Amino acid sequence: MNDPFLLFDLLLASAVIALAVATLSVRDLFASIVLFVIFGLLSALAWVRLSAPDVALAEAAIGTGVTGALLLKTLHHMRFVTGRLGQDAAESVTPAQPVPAPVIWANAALCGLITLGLAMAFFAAPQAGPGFEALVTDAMPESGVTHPVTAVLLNFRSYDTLMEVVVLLAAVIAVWQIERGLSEAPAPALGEIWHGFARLTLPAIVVVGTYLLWKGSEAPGGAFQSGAVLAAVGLLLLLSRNYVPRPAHRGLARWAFVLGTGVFAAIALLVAGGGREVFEYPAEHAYSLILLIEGLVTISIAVTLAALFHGREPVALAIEEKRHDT
Amino acid sequence: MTPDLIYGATGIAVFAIGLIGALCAQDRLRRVLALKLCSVGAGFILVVGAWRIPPADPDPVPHALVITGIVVMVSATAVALALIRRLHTLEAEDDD
Amino acid sequence: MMLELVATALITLGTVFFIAGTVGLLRFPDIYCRLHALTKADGLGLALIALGLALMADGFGEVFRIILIWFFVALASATSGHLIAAHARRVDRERET
Amino acid sequence: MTETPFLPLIILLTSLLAAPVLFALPERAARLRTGINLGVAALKLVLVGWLSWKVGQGVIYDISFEVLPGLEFKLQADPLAILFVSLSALLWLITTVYSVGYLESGPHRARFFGFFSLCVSATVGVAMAGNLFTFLIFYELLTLATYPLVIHRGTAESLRAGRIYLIYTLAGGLVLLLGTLALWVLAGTTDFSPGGVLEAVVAENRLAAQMLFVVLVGAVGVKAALVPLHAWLPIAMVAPAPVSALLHAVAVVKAGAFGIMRVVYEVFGIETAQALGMTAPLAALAGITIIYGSLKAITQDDIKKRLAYSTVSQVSYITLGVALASPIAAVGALAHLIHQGLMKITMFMVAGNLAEGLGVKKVSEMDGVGRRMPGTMLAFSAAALAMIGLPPLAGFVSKWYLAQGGLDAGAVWVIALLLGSSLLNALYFLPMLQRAWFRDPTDADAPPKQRIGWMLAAPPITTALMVLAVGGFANAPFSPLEWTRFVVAIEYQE
Amino acid sequence: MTIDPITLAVFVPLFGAIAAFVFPRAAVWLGLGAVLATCATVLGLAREVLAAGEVVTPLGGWAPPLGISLRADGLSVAMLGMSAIVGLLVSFGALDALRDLRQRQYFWPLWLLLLTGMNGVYLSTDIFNLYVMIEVIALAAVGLTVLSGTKDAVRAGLEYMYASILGALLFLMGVGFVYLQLGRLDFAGLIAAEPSGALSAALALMVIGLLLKTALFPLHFWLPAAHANATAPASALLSGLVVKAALYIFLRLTTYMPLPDEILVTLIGALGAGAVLWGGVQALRAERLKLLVAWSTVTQIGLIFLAFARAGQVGLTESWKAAALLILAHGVAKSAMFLAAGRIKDEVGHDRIADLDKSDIRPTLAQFTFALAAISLIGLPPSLGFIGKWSLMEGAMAAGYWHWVAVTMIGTLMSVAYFSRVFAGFLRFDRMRGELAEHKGWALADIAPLTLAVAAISLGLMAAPILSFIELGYPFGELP
Repeated sequence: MNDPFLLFDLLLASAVIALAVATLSVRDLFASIVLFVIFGLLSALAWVRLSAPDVALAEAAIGTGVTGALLLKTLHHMRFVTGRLGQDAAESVTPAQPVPAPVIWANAALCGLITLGLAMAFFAAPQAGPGFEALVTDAMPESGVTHPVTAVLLNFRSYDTLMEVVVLLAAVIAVWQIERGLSEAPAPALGEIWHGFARLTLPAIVVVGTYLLWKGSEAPGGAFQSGAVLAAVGLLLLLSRNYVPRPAHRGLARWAFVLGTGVFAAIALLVAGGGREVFEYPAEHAYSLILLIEGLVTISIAVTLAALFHGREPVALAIEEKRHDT
Repeated sequence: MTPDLIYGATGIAVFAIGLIGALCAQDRLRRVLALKLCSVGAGFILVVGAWRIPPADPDPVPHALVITGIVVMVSATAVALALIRRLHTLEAEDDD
Repeated sequence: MMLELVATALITLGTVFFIAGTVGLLRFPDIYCRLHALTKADGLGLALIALGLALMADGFGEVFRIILIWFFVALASATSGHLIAAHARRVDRERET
Repeated sequence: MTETPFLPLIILLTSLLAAPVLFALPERAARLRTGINLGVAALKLVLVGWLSWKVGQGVIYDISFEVLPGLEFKLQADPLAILFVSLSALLWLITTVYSVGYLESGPHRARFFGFFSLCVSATVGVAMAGNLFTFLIFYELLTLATYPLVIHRGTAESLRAGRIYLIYTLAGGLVLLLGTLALWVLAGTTDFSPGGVLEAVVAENRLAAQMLFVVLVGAVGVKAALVPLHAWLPIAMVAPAPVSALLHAVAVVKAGAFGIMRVVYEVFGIETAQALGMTAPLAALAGITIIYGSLKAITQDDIKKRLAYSTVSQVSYITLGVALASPIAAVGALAHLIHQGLMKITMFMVAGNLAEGLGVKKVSEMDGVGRRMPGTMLAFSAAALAMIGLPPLAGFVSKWYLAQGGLDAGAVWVIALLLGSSLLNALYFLPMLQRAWFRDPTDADAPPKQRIGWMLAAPPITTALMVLAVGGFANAPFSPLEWTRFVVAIEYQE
Repeated sequence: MTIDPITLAVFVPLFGAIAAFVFPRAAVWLGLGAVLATCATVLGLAREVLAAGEVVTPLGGWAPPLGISLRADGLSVAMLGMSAIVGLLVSFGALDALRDLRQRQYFWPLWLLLLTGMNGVYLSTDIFNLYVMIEVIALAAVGLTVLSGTKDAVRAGLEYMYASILGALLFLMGVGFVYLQLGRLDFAGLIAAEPSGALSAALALMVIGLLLKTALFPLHFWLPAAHANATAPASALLSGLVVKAALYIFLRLTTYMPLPDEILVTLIGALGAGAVLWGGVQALRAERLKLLVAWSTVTQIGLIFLAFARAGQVGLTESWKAAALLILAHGVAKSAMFLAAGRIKDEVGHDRIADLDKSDIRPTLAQFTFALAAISLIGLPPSLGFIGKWSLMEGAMAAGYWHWVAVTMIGTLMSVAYFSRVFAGFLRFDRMRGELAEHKGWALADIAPLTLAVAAISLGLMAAPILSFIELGYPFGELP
């Protein structure tokens, strides 16, 4: 096939692989993270090429954007903690026992074998074979939405999606649990320009997020992408210290975390009965129910992702200050 | 040659690179990155599987699955990173 | 036809600027020079590409969106350039003391 | 004909349910504990009496339920079981009295009596197991229940002994598990039935059957202290006296010997075992154990060690009687199960009394103890003489039947063995009697270390009287010997 | 509104978790209530399964392969029941063991999310759904692992997290290959599938991922530290229940996609043997009580895989029943043992095995409980562990695979050896520095582990009904 895009595909694929190697092999962790972010964006681009714009959006926003922010925050924290001890902050911050070279080679050989096996299996597998598309097409009219991915996420396989939100909930509970009483690395002073930028972009991000959510029922977008974009608002607020979490906000935060999951699950149960199964939305209300669920889930996702970025649970300032002193 | 084969191979390669990293990386943070690479590799395979020869629309179900996978992975990453931060602090306090 | 030619020319020019910026990023000696090359060249490259694309757009809506993209990307790159420079300066000062 | 099919279960449960209660009682509640102990022991004895009566009349008790498909937990009260159950129920009561006296002020009494109770339950279970699977369950329970008793003192020495005990018996148990499994896989059943269940297997795969015999007898042989699997027994004598009495006379060693009976008579069947050519080597092994144990006993100065080696020797009489494959020898073997129990428990209780009352723990310290503790030493003397085989005492009766059985089976060497063994018995018991009665106490004026209460003094005397009785009235109805003949008639399918 | 117990089994703990998280002050009571309600739900489901053999609910009314359906059969209800009942008792144990208020507040939501995930696994019929469920389990489990907040716990938790993520991603990659080959992800699709290269690759990926999650030697490296350093109730849940979820998926997968080669079955058996021996050696060397117990988990997992391999490919159906018995036995006994070990540590103040006998405080009932649990883990009659080992060795013997019998026996002897180290510490009294302290030897908190331990022992006598229950709905592949 002489698809002119094939060259582009090959270039992109090589770039993705090269970036993956580079991410793991550069010495400086910061560079590593930056390379990873580029890697993620290029992967998203590749997925656009494979006609998966929803996935690309999600990967760019969550898999790369939020993850990158989390990684940078962690790196900052580690350097702060190590730097406080008067060590050279620029060096690798984790005390590492060197892995013996034979082990590395053995692992590499193992992975090589696995790769070979997987590649063989992959090329032997049926290509572009039939999947769910016929089933999805048949079921679309009853789904309540017109965008197939959204229909899958919030109707056909809404159980998976509920559990996915549960994973997020578990993550935020676990993070709060893990970071009990952990002191925070002071955020860098970002200056006036940053604040101006934040002020200017915040409303725009909110609009974009809402638009994505709204659009999700008929076009690429939806709760997760929108949640990630809205989470960016939280990130900006947190970074610019426009919003500082207080202990008093804990209760509200808890409610916000569980809002999406709770309502999603409750609706799933409430629609059951009268011959309908759990999760079986009555066709006439399907659209509004899905929109309601998506809206609330978006809020939860946004708040949860922002909370994951912030890390520790807001605690009383007195304790915090005491910890800083010691 | 079609894009799905190219990107399928890419996915497998990325997965393998991540796997090596996850097994060999010395740095805690880098191991998280390696695992993240694995997840992108797996995402590639599913997206490639969903791809259909152009006039046809791709299968939406794997797309939904990958989105789920991405969200799950960010959750796991967040927890792993929180653990790293905590552990690092504990070790630093210990050295004091 | 004419429009298309102009658009292609603009996009190509934009790409050239981008490449130049990237070469600068890779070749220049210190962080400030690199930033200089990157922000300047990329800002221009972006504008040219956006303009080219806008010429080829289907309707006003799309043009509007391209303008928005240009606006926000330019804003973000300017801000981040500033932040990086500020950070670099701070680190340099710390190193001197 | 079944009347109260649950009677065996009730007998089992009396002591099994008493155990948790005893565990839970606070240390201080000594009176209550003693009451429960004695009450349950007496109740059990009564129930066992009732059971024997019923079984004597031909009632069959058999209760079972499935544990795995086809594999049953099964209790049955056949005459052979009754023999062992009666022995343990009777001696349990006596040992309980003795233990109460012995441990009056010691620590951890709740734990001790709890495990004591469990131990007796396990023995009863071993006796009434209706198949090898059930036997295995109680056999292991016996190990677990006796371990804490062996290490009751909690010293380094007792823990070391306990570890050795545990290794030997659990390894034996594991081998028994292996054998049981193999039996199950080969024969499709583990039931005990006179005549055995392996005829078909033997015809098909003789070697497998022979190996199975070795494995099973080897496994129970650990507890029966067959040479070379006996090493744990002398070491385990660090246990408190009542525990030693229990180990040697009622529970552990006897469970092993009883297991050999079950395996030879009811898993293989005596004829099959003979046909496999396995009985003769077993008899030879028993003979070696008899002589070896006696020889070792002579060289021991520690009283309990000497008694322990004596047990090694004496218990093998039972094995010998089984292995000779003659009904008459079998009578001797079964009777010895009872007789040896009575004799050895007497001796261990006496040894305990000597240690408690006079601080005498070694043979060389026994000078003149007869005068200082006449009752106790009379009991000891009776048991020792019986052990040597002085007519008409208990030991004589069993040896007589064994010898006759030997002749019956055409194994003349058995006579020589028995004579030699009796001589050796005399060689290690008579010096003890001689020291006790005919030498002056080395420190005659020394006051007794501690007064021996009736709870310590009465039990050995009681059992000694029984030793006299079972010998003297051997042919009376319901004597052990009579019952033995009843059992042998069944096992030999006459 | 009538809702089947099968969906409630997932939703009840989920709502419990939400409630316990939102109302931290009432977390204990909400949590306990939710676990109790889950027990009731499982009971209801068990009744339905008893009546019908299997219960299937297509969620959302969409039948597989498009939708996801929940399915319960005897085996899954047995696993649900084990989780619910063990979980209930561990919850009671947690009332006392978690003294710190903050620990309490986080324990309940995490534990209930864990239960949600496990119940979801046991009812799932879709491999992607299984992936999401194991991630729910992983995150909640890691949260529980580091509940104590000590450095060792956090380090172990991080190691656990890496292993968990990697295992899940391998599984996800496998899901991808299944989709490539079949275009569907439900169990029915797997059953109907013809063997192919992509499916073999998928099976390999998923199996490796699951073995990593269930910690089969040599992929067990993360387990001992994680289980040894968690707080006692968390350890009990992790060791008793969590590793079983991955095992269960392995069971289902190998039933629906039989391992293509006898050699693979033998290989898995060999890994099991390695686990039994290596875990045994490590348990013999362990210096701390909880570490010893954690290594014993490694050996027990190995034993379960030995049971899987005991009769080769031919006997797989029957072998799985033996393995299932061992899974249940270990779940009950190990949770009892970890709770008891935690009690001992709490009372004595440390859990160094060598110094247990120096303590003048003897928590007798906890020690007794520990011993009872050990009896089941060693495999002494009449415990459920014994019945499991019996089945294992029976099958191996019948198939003539004596090497598996030998390994099992060696493993049993080793377990006697390492547990008797602990018993010696309990029962030795001549190394104490002073008099035995006035200590009543028991506490209300001992009741939960004791109940579990007694159950572990006495369930052995109920093995026949248990077996006939788990065979309901033909989970082991004999289609009606």
